[in-house]
Amino acid sequence: MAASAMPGESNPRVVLSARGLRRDFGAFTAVKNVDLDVHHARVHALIGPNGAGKTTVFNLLTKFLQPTHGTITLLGTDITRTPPDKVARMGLVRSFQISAVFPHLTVLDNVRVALQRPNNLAVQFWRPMSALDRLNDRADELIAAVGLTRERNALAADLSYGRKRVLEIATTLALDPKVLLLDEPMAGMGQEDVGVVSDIIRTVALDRAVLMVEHNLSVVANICHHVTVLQRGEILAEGDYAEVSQDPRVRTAYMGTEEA
Amino acid sequence: DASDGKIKIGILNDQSGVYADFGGKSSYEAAKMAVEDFGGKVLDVPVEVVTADHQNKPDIASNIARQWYDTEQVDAIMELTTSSVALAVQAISKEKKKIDIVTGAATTELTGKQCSPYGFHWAYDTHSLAVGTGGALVKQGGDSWFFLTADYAFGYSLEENTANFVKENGGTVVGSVRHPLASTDFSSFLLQAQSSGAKVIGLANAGLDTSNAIKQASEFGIVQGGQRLAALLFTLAEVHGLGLEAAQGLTLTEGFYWNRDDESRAFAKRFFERTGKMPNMIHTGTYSAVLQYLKAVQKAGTDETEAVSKALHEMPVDDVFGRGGTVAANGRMIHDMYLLQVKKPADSKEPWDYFDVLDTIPGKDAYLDPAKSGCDLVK
Amino acid sequence: MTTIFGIPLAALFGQLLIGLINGSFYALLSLGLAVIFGLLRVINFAHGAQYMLGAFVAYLLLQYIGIGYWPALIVAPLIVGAFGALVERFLLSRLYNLDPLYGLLFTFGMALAIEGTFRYFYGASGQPYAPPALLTGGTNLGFMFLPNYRGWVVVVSLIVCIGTWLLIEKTKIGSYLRAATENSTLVQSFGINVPMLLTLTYGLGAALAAFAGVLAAPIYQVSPLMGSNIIIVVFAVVVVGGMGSIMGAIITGYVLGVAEGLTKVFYPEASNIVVFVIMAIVLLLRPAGLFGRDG
Amino acid sequence: MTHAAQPSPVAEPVRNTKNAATVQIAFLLAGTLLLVLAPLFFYPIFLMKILCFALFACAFNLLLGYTGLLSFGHATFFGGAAYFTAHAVKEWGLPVELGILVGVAGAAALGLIMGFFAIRRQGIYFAMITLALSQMFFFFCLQAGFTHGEDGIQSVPRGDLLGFIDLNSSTNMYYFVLAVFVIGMVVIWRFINSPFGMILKSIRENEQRAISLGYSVARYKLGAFVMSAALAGLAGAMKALVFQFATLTDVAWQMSGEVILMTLLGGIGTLIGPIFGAGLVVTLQNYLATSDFPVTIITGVVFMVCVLVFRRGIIGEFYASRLGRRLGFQHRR
Amino acid sequence: MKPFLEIADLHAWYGESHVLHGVNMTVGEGEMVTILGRNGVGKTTTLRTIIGILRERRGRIVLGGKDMMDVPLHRTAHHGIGFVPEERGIFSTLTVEENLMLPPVVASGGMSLDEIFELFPNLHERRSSPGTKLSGGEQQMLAMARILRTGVRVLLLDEPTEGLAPVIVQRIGEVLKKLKERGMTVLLVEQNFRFASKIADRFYLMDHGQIVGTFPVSELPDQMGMLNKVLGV
Ligand SMILES: Nc1ncnc2c1ncn2[C@@H]1O[C@H](COP(=O)(O)OP(=O)(O)OP(=O)(O)O)[C@@H](O)[C@H]1O
Ligand SMILES: Nc1ncnc2c1ncn2[C@@H]1O[C@H](COP(=O)(O)OP(=O)(O)OP(=O)(O)O)[C@@H](O)[C@H]1O
Ligand SMILES: [Mg+2]
Ligand SMILES: [Mg+2]
Repeated sequence: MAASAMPGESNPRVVLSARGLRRDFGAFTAVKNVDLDVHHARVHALIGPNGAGKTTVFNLLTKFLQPTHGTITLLGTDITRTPPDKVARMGLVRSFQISAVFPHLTVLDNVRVALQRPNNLAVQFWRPMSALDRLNDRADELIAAVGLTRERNALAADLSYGRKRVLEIATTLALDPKVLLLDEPMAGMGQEDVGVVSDIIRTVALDRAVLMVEHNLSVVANICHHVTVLQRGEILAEGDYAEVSQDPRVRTAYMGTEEA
Repeated sequence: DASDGKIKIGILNDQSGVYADFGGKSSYEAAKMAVEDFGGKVLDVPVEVVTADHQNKPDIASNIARQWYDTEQVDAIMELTTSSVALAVQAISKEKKKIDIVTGAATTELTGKQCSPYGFHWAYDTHSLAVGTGGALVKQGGDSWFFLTADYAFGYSLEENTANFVKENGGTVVGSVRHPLASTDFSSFLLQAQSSGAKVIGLANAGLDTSNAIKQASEFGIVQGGQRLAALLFTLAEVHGLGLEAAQGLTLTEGFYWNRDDESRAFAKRFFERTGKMPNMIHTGTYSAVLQYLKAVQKAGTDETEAVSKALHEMPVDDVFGRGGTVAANGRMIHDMYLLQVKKPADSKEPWDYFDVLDTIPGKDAYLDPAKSGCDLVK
Repeated sequence: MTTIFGIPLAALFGQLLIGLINGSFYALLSLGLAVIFGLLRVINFAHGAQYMLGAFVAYLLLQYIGIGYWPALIVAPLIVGAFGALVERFLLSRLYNLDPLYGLLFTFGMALAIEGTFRYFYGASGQPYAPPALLTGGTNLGFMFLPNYRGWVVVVSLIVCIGTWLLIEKTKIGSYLRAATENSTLVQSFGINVPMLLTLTYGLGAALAAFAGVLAAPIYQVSPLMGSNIIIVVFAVVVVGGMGSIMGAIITGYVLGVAEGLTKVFYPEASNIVVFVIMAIVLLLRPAGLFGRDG
Repeated sequence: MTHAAQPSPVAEPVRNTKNAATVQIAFLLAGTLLLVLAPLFFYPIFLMKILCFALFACAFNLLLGYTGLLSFGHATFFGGAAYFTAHAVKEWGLPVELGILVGVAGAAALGLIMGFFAIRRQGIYFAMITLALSQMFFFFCLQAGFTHGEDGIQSVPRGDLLGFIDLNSSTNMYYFVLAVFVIGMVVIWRFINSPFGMILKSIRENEQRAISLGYSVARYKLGAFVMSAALAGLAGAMKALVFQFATLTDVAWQMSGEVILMTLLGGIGTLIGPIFGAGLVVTLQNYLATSDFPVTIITGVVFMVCVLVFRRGIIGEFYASRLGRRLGFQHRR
Repeated sequence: MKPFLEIADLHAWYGESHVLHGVNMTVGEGEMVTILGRNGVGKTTTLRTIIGILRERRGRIVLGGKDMMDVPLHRTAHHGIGFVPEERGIFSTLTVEENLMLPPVVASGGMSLDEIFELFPNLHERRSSPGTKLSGGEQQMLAMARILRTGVRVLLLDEPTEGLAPVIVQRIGEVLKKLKERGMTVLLVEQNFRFASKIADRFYLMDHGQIVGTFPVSELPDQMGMLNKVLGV
């Protein structure tokens, strides 16, 4: 497989791409004819009205759902028929719209679970738990990066909603994914965390591709390089935020009169 | 004389499971009756009866058996319903040099390959049931058979034994169907049996399976249609549960029938007063086994196993159960069996008056020749 | 004579009919199980015991108060249903916010205790119960002799199955119940008395089992063991149908009854595992069961 | 960052790990000593039976307590291994060590097959599927020739261990069983406190998330299932040797129910709880056998009471009690 | 304005953890009040406690003069109070329409089905699909719509704009204003400050399970500095 692109490369590489993506649920078509290119070192936003098919596109890309038509390519490999765990191991990791942590594990363990796999510490049933201690430095780094150091030993269940989302991001980052798919990372988050997470995403994207669904338009305006607008399962507009937000179709379908 | 100042007999059987009606707690009463009838003492020491419920689990049974022998000075264990339990306990008794007398289990293995010099098989076995029902019924005109067989070793051996006697006596077997253990519905099998046109439908199964098959046979009008039902392992207790309405006309073999003669009636009456039911061959068999054991201790003048066992092998049996019985070298008690037929409700004169005795099968015909049993104690 | 695989066609019809009759029991029992599971998320291990209770209550009613089959068909399910409702109200309801496995374990214990009690007092070999005079005898259908009572069983169980299905899938009460399974507190916050509904549901499930029990009493020996013999097969039926799907449970009940009936002719040794074999195959192809929603 | 200055709503849990470790080691030593000396006071067969069931329950708990999968078919592995070992030792004349190995391997193979079907579903569905499959195995054992139907495989020779330790002596046999039991427990302990155990736990917590982190959830579950089956098989193989027979009782579904009762009674998800549960159930059964109480009723009622008021089990309740917490134990779940 | 919902010294617990430490607040009839606060301070818990889902509670809750502390959960709705939970609570085994029709009508004056479908056309389009097959935002609409049908007079809303497209957020804002005109009392928990500031009459500020301040919308400009510090808006 090709070596990962150097940061600062002038023409960013396409790392994840979809062609002619379609998904039917019975007679209802949730996604149709979607072409999408996600680039290295860029934050790419997927926006659109509720029910436009954003989450469905995510599910298709990560293979939690099988597309009815179309192909998906990750880092040059066709993954249209690959199971989801395999896709994750290839470097495409997602977060969920409804928060997903391991509630009865501590914050540290949440992150370590993610670190175990790339470090080949997952199947070893004959080694003591202390074998995991060598992951602690990296885990603490990640925990610090998202500002959860104080809660390091708390159970994830005891965290507030916003903190859980932050933890989820730390866990996702632990896999050192090449492509990160974030489904409404800011939803339900207090303003103070929105800033933090925006910063994290920006930093992360320096040497990764990020695709995110977000309804918080100020976030989209601030951190996304590229925006795709979806409506009724089809691409309505594409471009940078400034272009897209001026598009009258987008304004009626999605943004309303509200100013970002 | 008695080694520990006491003779202790253990009645180990199923008291809460499928075979609880077969023997159960009532057998414990039967054993106590035997002790009382003997006078409560032997060799001037008191006789005690203990009992336990093995829950049909061989491991519980063997645990109890070992504990009884090792720590509670039990001298002999009796009844032992269910073959797996009987075989397991007989092996332990052999190892510990103690006496066991099986009245509850049917397998001929007990006096065959797995026989023991101290093990006895008292009331009945699969062979005697087969001879009784299979052989005798052919003579009564039931010369073509169809078997409904429970699909496991016990069922096969009942069917095979019976079929042999049917053929030996000039009958034919026109077919058979194997049904899974614990089938609730037999109508499909009964229909197959019905259309076979056989004169006798042999039920080579046990317990609830047999009851359900009989009940459904009456529903489908099989007996009314002129066919005969023969249950290969069925006793008074189960007939009582089924009721005469459903069971009428059924043929079966037992080693005892309470309404046989005055002696048996007298015994049964006493038993009924204590337990609320009439005895079947298991209850009476256990009574007889205890009584004979005490007689043997008396005769040997000690409770030492070898001596008692020798006496048991030598002494003729003569009580309400085993009249004219003898004990063979493989431990098989050989006595007469009875071919019985369930009465019509109208013909039953009193409660528990259920059977007509069709035939008496002499012990020597009923039981397997010890020389052919495969037991290496028989020379 | 026309034959199929060596079996006369007429006999085959007979076997099909018998399969259908057995299927009626499976359908009735799995229906009650599916109702309880679908709405309370409780695997009712005591279902077999409640079926047995139905038959026993009918027997006891006849024995001690002289109440015969027809009234018993109503009275026994009412008694058992009321008993079920009490159990739900005071015991089972404490387990709802826990892992559903606790419901299964609780009812398992209850099944043991009920069965043990009856075995203790009535022994294992069972009690007689005669079919009602009106339905004794049978009809010669040409290809087989159909006992009238069996015909009645097929008809009445079909009616009850469909009635229950309509009640649950097509009425408002049904949608309350289905919603309450998912999030009982929220439904309560809408102003619906969910605890009461659940109590009634469990009562209904138990009553359905008891109804099947009364129907069975004249056919099968009324024995404490009759429930545990049939219940595991019924579980398999419900798994094949797709747990929680009520129509699925009914249809699968009949279909597997017939499948089992045919196996009894062609390969009788396998007749009591055929249901499990079908289950394994169905699970391989359709993990949620034939009619299951995923879950 | 601004939020760092804010007080966190979550207090750091107080843990006195050092104290806890000392206490636990003390308990462990005391327990081991007790087991070593036990045959002086108790009937060895009875003790061996408890050890076999304790290992069985712990193996079962490995699955239920640590992956959240309730199997209602574990009798298959326990009883199946008993048959395999009994057959191997009696009919093929294999030495005990190999006989046990045959039993364990057989149980693992059965586990692989049953797991393959059952793993696809969770919770109650899983329980029902395992129940149904084990019922199939029961009928297989009932009909297969080598099991001898109702009679069972009887008079299984114990032979010599390593060729020179005579296992017919119940003392030798006891220490052999004890050694196997301890090895089994160590394996279980290591298994759950390993990186693999950590993944199992996370799968139990949130399966979707574990998949999205790249774990093939089904394989991990299957791994745990086979492990549990193999250990249950080890217990069954030992039981066959202790009692010298293998019968249908051990493959019947009631046995699967019994092991659940033991685990529940002792404490689901506690390492040593099932040992106590097994001890209690076996003792109870033995006691009830000679009493007037009907066994099934008592068992059923114990089950109900346990689920209703005593859910954490003996050991779980102890851990959660004030004394237990003061001694530094923790109860999860 | 006379107080319609009065809460005094309200405490609540999740098991052993004490989450509300004496909440005091009043909401007048027809008033729209918003609770602001950082993540995890107890906003959701306050709503859950008022409606009675969380029953480990102590204090006083009076609704329209009636003491609600002893009213069982399934009776509260009949006193005219409705709740839209944060997690939406859409039922997967019910279709959209069944979800919508589920809560019994407790008083007249609720919206008709037509009105609702007009307001949320997505719902009309997907009316016969299972509830949880809707997108996140559609589910949020459904959760709101469902309560609007019942005719309750007090509405507790937990973050109703979470995950909604800006157009929909706007529409919900309009709906809420319309409801207010009809005399609906609303207690709103909201992270989207911009949205809340446009529709609320009054604000409560919450921290650590207590109310730490309140001010009417007219004082908003003066309070911005403080809010900025506490909430980072
Ligand atoms: N499994 C499914 N079965 C049937 N319909 C589905 C399924 N999943 C999604 N849909 C439908 O597909 C459409 C797109 O849903 P999706 O969740 O992708 O929307 P979304 O763009 O993420 O919206 P939101 O911003 O509200 O989260 C919706 O109308 C939804 O009802
Ligand atoms: N079910 C629960 N069990 C235990 N603690 C809980 C539970 N739900 C919430 N908590 C805790 O109670 C506190 C208050 O939570 P609550 O959900 O009310 O916060 P919130 O203000 O609504 O936060 P957010 O803005 O994130 O929704 C938090 O510390 C949270 O961790
Ligand atoms: Mg979405
Ligand atoms: Mg909240």
